[in-house]
Amino acid sequence: MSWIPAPVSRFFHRTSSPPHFYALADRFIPWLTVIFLLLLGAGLYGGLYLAPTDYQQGDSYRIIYIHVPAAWMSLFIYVMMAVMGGIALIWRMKLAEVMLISSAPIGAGFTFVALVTGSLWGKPMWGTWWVWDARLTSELILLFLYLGVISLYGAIEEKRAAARAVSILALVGVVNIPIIHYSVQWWNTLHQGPTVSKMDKPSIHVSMLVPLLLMAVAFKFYYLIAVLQAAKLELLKRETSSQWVKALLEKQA
Amino acid sequence: MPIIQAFWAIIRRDLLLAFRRRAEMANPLFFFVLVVTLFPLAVGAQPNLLRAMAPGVIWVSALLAALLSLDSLFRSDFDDGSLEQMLLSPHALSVLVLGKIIAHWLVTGLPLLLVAPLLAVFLGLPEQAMGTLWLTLILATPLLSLIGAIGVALTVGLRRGGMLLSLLVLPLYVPVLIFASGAVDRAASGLPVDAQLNILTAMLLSALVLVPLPTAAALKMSVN
Amino acid sequence: MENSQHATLQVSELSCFRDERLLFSALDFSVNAGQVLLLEGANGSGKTSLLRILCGFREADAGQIYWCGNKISESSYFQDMAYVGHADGTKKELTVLENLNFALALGAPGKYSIEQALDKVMLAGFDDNPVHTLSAGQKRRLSLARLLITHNLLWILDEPFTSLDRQGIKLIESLIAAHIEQGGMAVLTSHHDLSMADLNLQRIHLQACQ
Amino acid sequence: MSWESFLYMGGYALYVWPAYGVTALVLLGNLFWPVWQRRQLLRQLTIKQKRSQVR
Repeated sequence: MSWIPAPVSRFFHRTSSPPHFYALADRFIPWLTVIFLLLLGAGLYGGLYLAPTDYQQGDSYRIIYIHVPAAWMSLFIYVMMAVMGGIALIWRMKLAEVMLISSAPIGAGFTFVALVTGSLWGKPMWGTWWVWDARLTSELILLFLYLGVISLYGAIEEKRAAARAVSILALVGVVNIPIIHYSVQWWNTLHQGPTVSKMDKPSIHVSMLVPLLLMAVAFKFYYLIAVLQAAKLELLKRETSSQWVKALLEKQA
Repeated sequence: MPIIQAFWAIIRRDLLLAFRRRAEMANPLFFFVLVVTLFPLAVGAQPNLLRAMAPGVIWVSALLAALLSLDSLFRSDFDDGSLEQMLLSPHALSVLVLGKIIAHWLVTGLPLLLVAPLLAVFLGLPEQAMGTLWLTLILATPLLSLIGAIGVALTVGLRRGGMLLSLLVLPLYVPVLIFASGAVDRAASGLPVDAQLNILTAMLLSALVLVPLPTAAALKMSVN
Repeated sequence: MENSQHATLQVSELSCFRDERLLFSALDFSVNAGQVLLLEGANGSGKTSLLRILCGFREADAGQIYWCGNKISESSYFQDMAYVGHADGTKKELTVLENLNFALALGAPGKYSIEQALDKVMLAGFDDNPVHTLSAGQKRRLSLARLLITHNLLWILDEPFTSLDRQGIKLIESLIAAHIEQGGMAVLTSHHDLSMADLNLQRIHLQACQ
Repeated sequence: MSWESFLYMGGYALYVWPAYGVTALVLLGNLFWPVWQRRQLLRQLTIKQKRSQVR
């Protein structure tokens, strides 16, 4: 850790102590919630009301404001999990383990949302609920990767060992994601032929793009709030018998 | 060098063990043939349909056969304490693990090459695709053993890890399945397959380098 | 090897939890060349966990282990130690000789040849017998033969006397005594008390704390 | 634009609103499930602590 400047390393050391983190999370969550709600409100207003109707797809394209940000988030969270996994393996940081496993259900949730909204968007566009489109297929495989992480963590009883296992799996998964993505894309062009994926690049107008970006940032803040909540629970579960939890209970009683 | 001696000793011991347990060794092979036989029975025996499906059917069956055989990779070593001894060896665990994976492939992956022509005949795969089928099997079955090793190492400590293993490993097998069956498919219609074979080779080489490390880490976690 | 006189295993401030239960905390001890450490305690008191931490299988929740003054991960510890646990690490389908040859390939050669070692554990002539034909006591002796043929200073033995008759116990005790005499050291758990009066014996009694 | 035409979504209401509904459900679930679980856990721990103090 010597190549990290001392103040930075001290900061990480302090924030990564469970009671400190717990208190810090409590202090940040209200602010994050306010920012999230503002961004969400602006994004929804812009996307559902202000943005003009698409001349090709009609109003069905408005699903883009959740489908695309959810798909972005599903990838982003998996990468975050791998980063946490790397930190957990190298520096044995408990907090990174906690953040990693707290992120998994949220990422799986976004992946699920991306799949369902993709299907709901696809029905009026393609006429069927499911098409083996490149993005939907990779998203489905990503969902399996998330489920693998969640079940592996659940299956190993010793939670410290489970956290190590999940860190390794997340790193292996993140190396594979680009390979899976490109293989699926190649497969898609081979078998699908001329089906144009309408979800990929709609020629997008600024009034349509701004709400999309607003929603994407709003989802990032949602992730922060949700992961902090889940991490608080996970920390409590792991440290039930420690001093700071006892102090916390006494303060509440 | 002692580490190379240890590496060969592992391969030799595992091959010897497989030979002593040869009754078990044939099981994945029978499974492979059996699954392929099920497809004509399920979808009907129209030659055109079977010929179109042949690459996919053979490769899905190979995937399932590999999955079935994975458990034997570390199971007996875990149960009888040999794995603990390997962890305590002064040699790098990842090298020993690579030896185990290679031995496992020689025992479970290589025999698939022998029955592949039989299955190709069953499904009416054109003769011009036969060479490609062999090549993809040579390149991709070691990949299945390598990628699978990570999954087994993560789940070997669990009493009922079988279903979990398939959930962990099958998504990672997707690129192998796509490129291998894609290559056979193209070969059957007389198209060039260099790109697919090159990608499979690249994947195999990088897996040989990248897989032993996480596998060793996962085994350490499992022994705990 | 040359510093076997000064070899020490030192444990400081070691703590271990299992399922939220504290097994032991702030455990301190050291073992020097020529010493035996006997871990005592009821079932579930953490003897096996301590041994597994000493083997590096488990991580301690706090504390450090030093080998000759260095952290074990930065020393020659894993070249100098050997472990025999509940599962003995031999393959049933292989013969005695094949098993020992493999053990030798994993480590460095030690004081005795395979032949001498088999002689010492009273398995001479069993070279070509598959291990599954051996009795439980013979298997245990075979796993101890592995300690004799590979290089090591520290023996870590988990219940080495189970499934042995009185003669077998005597044999193992004499093997341990010989190893200690030659400057080795041993850490072991056992329900059976060691009956060697002249041994430099240390005892630690583990009690599961609440 | 009236509320009705907004809700009508140019005829795609059946696809747009369920998509937003599912998203809301999943996101809210992921947010409040840990909060609820934590309350349960804290309650259990308080009871446990009281019991040990009585003893």
